[in-house]
Amino acid sequence: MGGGMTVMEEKVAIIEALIFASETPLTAERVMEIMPGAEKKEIVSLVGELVRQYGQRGGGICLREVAGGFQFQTRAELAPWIRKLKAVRPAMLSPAALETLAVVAYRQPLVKAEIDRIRGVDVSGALKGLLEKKIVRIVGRKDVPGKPIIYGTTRKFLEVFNLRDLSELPTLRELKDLHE
Amino acid sequence: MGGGMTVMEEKVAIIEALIFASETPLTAERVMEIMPGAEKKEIVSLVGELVRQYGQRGGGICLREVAGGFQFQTRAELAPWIRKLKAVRPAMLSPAALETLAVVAYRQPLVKAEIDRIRGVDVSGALKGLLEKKIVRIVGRKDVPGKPIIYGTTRKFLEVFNLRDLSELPTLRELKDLHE
Amino acid sequence: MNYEIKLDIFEGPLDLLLYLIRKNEIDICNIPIALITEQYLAHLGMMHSLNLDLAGEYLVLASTLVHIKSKMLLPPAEGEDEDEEGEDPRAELVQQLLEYQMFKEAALGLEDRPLLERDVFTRGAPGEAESAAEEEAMIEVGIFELVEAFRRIIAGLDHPEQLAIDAQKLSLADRINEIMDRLSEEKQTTFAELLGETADRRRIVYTFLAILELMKLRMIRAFQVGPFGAIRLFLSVEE
Repeated sequence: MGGGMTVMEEKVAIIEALIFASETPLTAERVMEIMPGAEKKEIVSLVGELVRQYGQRGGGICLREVAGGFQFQTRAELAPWIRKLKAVRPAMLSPAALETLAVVAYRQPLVKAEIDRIRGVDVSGALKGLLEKKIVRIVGRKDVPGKPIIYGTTRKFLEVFNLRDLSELPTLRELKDLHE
Repeated sequence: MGGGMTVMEEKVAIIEALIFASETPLTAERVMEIMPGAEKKEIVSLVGELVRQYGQRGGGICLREVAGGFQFQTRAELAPWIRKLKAVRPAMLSPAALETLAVVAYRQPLVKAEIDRIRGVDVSGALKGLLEKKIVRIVGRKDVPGKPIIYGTTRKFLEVFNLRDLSELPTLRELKDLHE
Repeated sequence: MNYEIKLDIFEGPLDLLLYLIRKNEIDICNIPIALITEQYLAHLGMMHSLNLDLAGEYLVLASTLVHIKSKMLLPPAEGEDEDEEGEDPRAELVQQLLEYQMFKEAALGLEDRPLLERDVFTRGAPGEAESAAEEEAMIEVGIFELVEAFRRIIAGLDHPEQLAIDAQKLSLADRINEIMDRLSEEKQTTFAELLGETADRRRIVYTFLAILELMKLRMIRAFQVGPFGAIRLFLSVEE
């Protein structure tokens, strides 16, 4: 097979692609199922060669034996950079946050009790997250006993969803038209 | 940096790891946010070197420019093996969905009535499927009576169809016969 | 007859028409309209007899074809100038067909690309050395997901009709947000100030409705000094 930049043997390329695309660590047994004719001994030796290549190369990724199979991973020493990559993901919302946001967006201005009622759960957590992300804000307070807080969306909400104003939000009727 | 098995420069290793770990194609801008001090020109040239290395190596994975960023992918010729691994039939778009998508991709931004007109059928169902798959999105509303919704393609469209950007779409066959 | 198998794979009336043109090896710019109309209607009849759902668009095109055919049979009307005489009744349909054909080809072009999850695959496993998967599942959202989420919620409610959205309500929310912004900054304002320089009729109406809504919600209070005095607005509850 030879190291370095020499063109790789097709069998090795297939194994490399399989390991890369597999959602779980890829075992030699699984490779045998996919590539009939390949013997376990041969597969193990080819994978070993790949592991050695990636190790020597000292790049950002390495091939490791995990849970009885093989998996590509970023090199452990580079973890701080990867954590930085994963840290802030703008405009990402959990389904619970999305539903809460939908209620606020379409029913604003409204109090938390109303969002709880519509969603059928206590939305405290989701609401807090949306306030922290500055997608939802406190619009004001209601002059009734308890002075409940009224919520609404922010300018950032419009930016995140690329809207000029709230009236650009699609209506349910328009959605229904798409359902036919 | 040098080719082959020589040990890689740390900066290139970090970029390689970031591209590998990123859930979506990684842009040079994102790398700059993560690695302050790195200049865009430098990043682009280092990534270019990586692309060249993977290309020369002829392994199972390659580094490609997609949706304005970089992404590792399995080599297209190895698809039959990966499909065997995944044991699922690829979720293909129906011809109706593909035609609708083609109209949106080339004529965007546009309203549904225009897609209906070009395809000669009501595209509600196909359009909704594309919206659900996040290949098409609502861009805004047209400032005409009725304020119809305007549609366009998403970043995911570029990812799914392996396009660097919209300008990489093949040009439409000339409409020379059309206007005399 | 051998077209049965083709029936359910037409993407619409234009697609059927293109098929007939190709099958007869006809120049798209010079369609023998009588022949094509006859074959088109035969297909429709067959689809009907097979109880296939005939979308309305197929019938619309059928009537267009019949109309073009009758127009072509008529001798040029008396006194028509040359321009009109030169007008081919098929021109519009031909243009539509060419445009559709172009996008049909573009669709095939898209399908030929190396498609994600069909031809090329990305990393399958979580790629970090130490899995950072402790966060809750995150999704990226667009407006469609937002309205779809809202639809899901209200579909499960007892009285969904109370929750129907209309564009009016949303325009109102815009104005309410603006008014509350202003009040939290300036503590008080007037109706005239809220309208600003623009005297857009819609803006006046929505501003007025927003004030009424805010008063109903007991979020603001309005005072007027004298019958034609300025309407002053205050927050009901100081923050």
